[in-house]
Amino acid sequence: MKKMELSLQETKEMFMYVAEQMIASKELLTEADMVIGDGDHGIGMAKGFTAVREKLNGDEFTSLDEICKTVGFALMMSIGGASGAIFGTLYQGAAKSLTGQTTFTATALSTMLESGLDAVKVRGKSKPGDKTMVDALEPAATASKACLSLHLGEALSVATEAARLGMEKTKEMVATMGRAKSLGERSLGHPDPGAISTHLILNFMTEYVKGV
Amino acid sequence: MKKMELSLQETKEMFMYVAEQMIASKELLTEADMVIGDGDHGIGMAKGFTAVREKLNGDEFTSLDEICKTVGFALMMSIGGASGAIFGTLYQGAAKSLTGQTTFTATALSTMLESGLDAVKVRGKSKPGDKTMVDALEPAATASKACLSLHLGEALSVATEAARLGMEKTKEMVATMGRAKSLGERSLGHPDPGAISTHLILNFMTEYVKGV
Amino acid sequence: MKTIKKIINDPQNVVPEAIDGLIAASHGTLKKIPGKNVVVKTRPTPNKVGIVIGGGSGHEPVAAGFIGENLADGAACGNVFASPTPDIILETIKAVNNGAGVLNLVLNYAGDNLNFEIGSEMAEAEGIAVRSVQIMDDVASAPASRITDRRGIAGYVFAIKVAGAASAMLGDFDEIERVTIKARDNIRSMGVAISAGSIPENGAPTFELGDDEIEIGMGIHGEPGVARRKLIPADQLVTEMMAIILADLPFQRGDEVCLLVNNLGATTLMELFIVNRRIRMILEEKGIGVHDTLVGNYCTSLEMAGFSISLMKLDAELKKYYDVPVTSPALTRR
Amino acid sequence: MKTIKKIINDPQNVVPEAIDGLIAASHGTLKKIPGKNVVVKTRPTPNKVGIVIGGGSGHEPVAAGFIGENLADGAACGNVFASPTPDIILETIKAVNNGAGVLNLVLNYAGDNLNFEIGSEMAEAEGIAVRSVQIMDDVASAPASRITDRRGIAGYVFAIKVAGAASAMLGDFDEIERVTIKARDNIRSMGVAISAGSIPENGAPTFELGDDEIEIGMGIHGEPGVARRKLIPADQLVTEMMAIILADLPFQRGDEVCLLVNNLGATTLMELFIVNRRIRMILEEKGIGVHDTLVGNYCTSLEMAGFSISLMKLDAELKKYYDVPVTSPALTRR
Ligand SMILES: Nc1ncnc2c1ncn2[C@@H]1O[C@H](COP(=O)(O)OP(=O)(O)O)[C@@H](O)[C@H]1O
Ligand SMILES: Nc1ncnc2c1ncn2[C@@H]1O[C@H](COP(=O)(O)OP(=O)(O)O)[C@@H](O)[C@H]1O
Ligand SMILES: [Mg+2]
Ligand SMILES: [Mg+2]
Ligand SMILES: [Mg+2]
Ligand SMILES: [Mg+2]
Repeated sequence: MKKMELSLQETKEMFMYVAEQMIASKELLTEADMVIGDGDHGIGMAKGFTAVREKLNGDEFTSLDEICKTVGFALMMSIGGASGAIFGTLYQGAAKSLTGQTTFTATALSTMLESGLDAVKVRGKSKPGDKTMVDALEPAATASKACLSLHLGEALSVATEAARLGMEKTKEMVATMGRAKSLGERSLGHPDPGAISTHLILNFMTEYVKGV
Repeated sequence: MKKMELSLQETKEMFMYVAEQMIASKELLTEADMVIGDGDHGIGMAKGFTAVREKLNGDEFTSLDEICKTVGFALMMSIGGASGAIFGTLYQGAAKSLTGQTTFTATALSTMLESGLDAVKVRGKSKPGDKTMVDALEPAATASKACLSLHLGEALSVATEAARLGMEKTKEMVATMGRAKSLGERSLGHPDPGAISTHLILNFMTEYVKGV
Repeated sequence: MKTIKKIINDPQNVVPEAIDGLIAASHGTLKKIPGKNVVVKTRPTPNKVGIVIGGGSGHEPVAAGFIGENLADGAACGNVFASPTPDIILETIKAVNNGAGVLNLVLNYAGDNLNFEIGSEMAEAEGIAVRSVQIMDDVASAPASRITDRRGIAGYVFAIKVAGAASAMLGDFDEIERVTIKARDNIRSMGVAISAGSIPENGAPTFELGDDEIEIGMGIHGEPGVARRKLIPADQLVTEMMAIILADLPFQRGDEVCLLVNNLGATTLMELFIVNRRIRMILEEKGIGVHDTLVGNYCTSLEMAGFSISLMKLDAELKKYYDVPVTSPALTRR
Repeated sequence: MKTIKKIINDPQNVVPEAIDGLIAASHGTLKKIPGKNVVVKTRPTPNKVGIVIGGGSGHEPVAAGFIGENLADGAACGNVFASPTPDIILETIKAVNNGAGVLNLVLNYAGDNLNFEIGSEMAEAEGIAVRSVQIMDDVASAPASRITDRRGIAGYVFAIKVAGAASAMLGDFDEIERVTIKARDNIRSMGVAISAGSIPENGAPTFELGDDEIEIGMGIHGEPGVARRKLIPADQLVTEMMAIILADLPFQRGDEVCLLVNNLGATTLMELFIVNRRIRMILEEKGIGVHDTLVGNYCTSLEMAGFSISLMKLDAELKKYYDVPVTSPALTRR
């Protein structure tokens, strides 16, 4: 089923779907963070997206930026740890450039990823190659810019695949940011948990849009 | 080989032999105390008889009571725990009634067990049936009184067997003294560690005398 | 048998080495009697009845950690879980005696009783006035009808605090003994364990518990308690323990108590606070006031995981002594 | 995966319940901001720069246990091993601000830094002057050339003690910040672990170690250190750790230090004293004096077995602030 765009209501439903699926990914993310971090990334994301689900459910929205702000605020004020601040910042940054928009298109996706990425880089002082979620987010943002004329589902597919490749590449990186950095060389061979989450989020967005 | 009695030097050697064998029984006693006590009886006896060996080795003796006093003091000042006080008291009590004696006979054995038992009962406020070493010591002392005319080796055999039977009987008792008492019913079916030691000491004395 | 790892040198030397480390951490306030596992104050108080504490090691900071201002004057330290020998007790009594006599606070175990008795007799033979008070606060170890069979556990800390203050403020030995016995008679405790510690010289756990089991009434040497059960939520566990403790004295509406939530070793402070939360809910409900609370490692059982609850019922006199400020390695309280 | 037993209720509620228990044990000196995991003094000091501490829970008594007289004014408490969220930090800053501004002492982790930064920005937007000092004492976590990458561990306690006293005695925010940074820059720490703790919400150990292995340089969340090795005797282990710590600042002959031998959780006090004994032998040999020693549970990692050593080099100024008497649930010192 091909859809050019999502309505506000559908966008909200998409984030609800992402939230459900991220909560269900708790174990997978916990295990990834066990290997090269402190093992709490799964708990954190599950907690964060439980809050997202709650907040989205309880509210009516009149624009995309409101939805993004709500998602970002829910993540930021519920997770704690690096990922709360980083993923919260991602959506709050995205919100800034979507003010007043009411349909979620390939262009909106690109805007969202771009300005989310910028905000994350400022807040996290992180750059590509640091073995963080930025290594999945930046390729996704870049790829999305080439997809402005595609259907939203196609654009999401491309961005998701770019995020996956970026996430896979983090296996070859040595962590320099976050708790995994004290692992140094030992983090080699394992993907960054936040990068996995970034890919998963895009993947679940794609699943929702393709399934609509 | 039948021997009526031991010389002072042989008596000292007998206690040296007992000390060696008790040290070698550490594991067995530890395990017995694990089941119904706090698991330190083996450590304690090994420590005590190591001290006995050292003290006996370093000294010359002119009477049985000196040897007994030395053994008792070494046990008392090295073990700690109930058994240090109790087994120390056993030999110190024995010493009191052997003053000036220079040969270890069946009569001396009986005197030793009797007055050792008395001292232990006073110090420990324990009576037969409390599931302590008294339940092995008292039958041995009683039996030894009937053996005054026997060879020392024979008298020791009888006393050892009486101690063994007494020790076996402690399996059917519920502890009322010492740390095992808080076990209450749970101590049923297991012999008292101090009773095992009492039997072992007599058994090793017998082995030495029979082997001379 | 799995050997439990320890950060030690020769397992035979853990006690004297630990004492050296405690002395070093005391910055001149405590000293060791050379060659003996005896710890005493560097600057004793003249003409004061000396308070001697002690027992087996492995319960750190009990005993030597409680030597200090308005607390104990000396500690006789045995090997791990083994009472000190009479010669160590004698040395402690002699070192602590300043002419006014010595009061021993003894945990009520066969070994401690016997060795303190012998050591005290030896001291008396040297002309020192010696008395002993047995601590028997563990309600799980025997019924109230056989109270003198009960074990001494973490409530010891309250007895030390009262006896230390009484000995500092009162001249009369009879009075000091009376107040100490009154404190002792008003303390009730109970412990539970979910995993064992191990004696360094043995290396093996002192007992085995199933992956989902808890021992209710566990003693501080791993002695079994009243029941072995499946682990239950903290609130339910505390409710059951408090029912037993409160009924025993009994503690009653309008009473005021001091409360100790004691770590048996490896339990997290987080868990102890969760336990304390529930204790306070129960005491509130029963109309029992809490004058002071101690939460932490006071009388441990090596690295056993578990905790004990101790309550001391106060009257005006006990409160006066309890409230005297103290300074020591293990307890500083203003 | 073997689940580690805990004495808790709902694993989701451990932090608020533990805070309730701490507050109850504080007998009116601490209070909680309703609905938030924020602990503050009941009676704040007017016109004083507020000291905010905090971070993930599971390190009890860090952080909230160090709120008290001449120590911290408030603590922002995250979930276990997770930094507090910006709203919690904001609430803490607001509660602690008495008009003179707030100094945050932040353990140097990505999560804590980010969340404290966001929370502080939110407070600044409300007109409160906020500054932060990052604690980065763990020499095992990065080379000296990347000192700002280092983790904060138990040396935090020394920083809190100095900052608390400085904020009580000095009026000028710049000066308080300068003294705190000076303390921070003079602290070096390192830890080792022989077994793991477990996060209540997970139930599983945070890492696995062989039956005879030790992790040298282990962080307080189970982050790997510099090497995993076979367990060695305590004296040898301490010698190796001290060589790394002393070389780092470097500490030199004639220096005077404060010393913290910190329990990571399940290690016996006996072992810590054995460790302290060896530390003092080494410092004596090197001609480094020890002004004060803390031994015990100060900054734990749930029920991890292991310990850390922290040294703070003193000058006359730091000593003055360190020596200010303090009272708090976790540390009372005269
Ligand atoms: N400075 C940063 N910039 C971007 N992402 C970061 C940064 N620090 C951490 N992250 C991301 O956060 C993830 C860790 O999240 P999580 O485990 O939930 O938090 P914590 O590290 O506090 O335990 C990392 O895998 C990484 O992708
Ligand atoms: N009052 C007593 N009278 C006689 N024997 C006793 C008494 N108390 C303890 N014992 C003996 O001591 C033994 C325990 O010794 P041990 O394990 O070395 O000491 P502890 O009980 O202090 O750990 C018991 O098995 C018992 O035989
Ligand atoms: Mg993590
Ligand atoms: Mg025993
Ligand atoms: Mg014992
Ligand atoms: Mg974390």
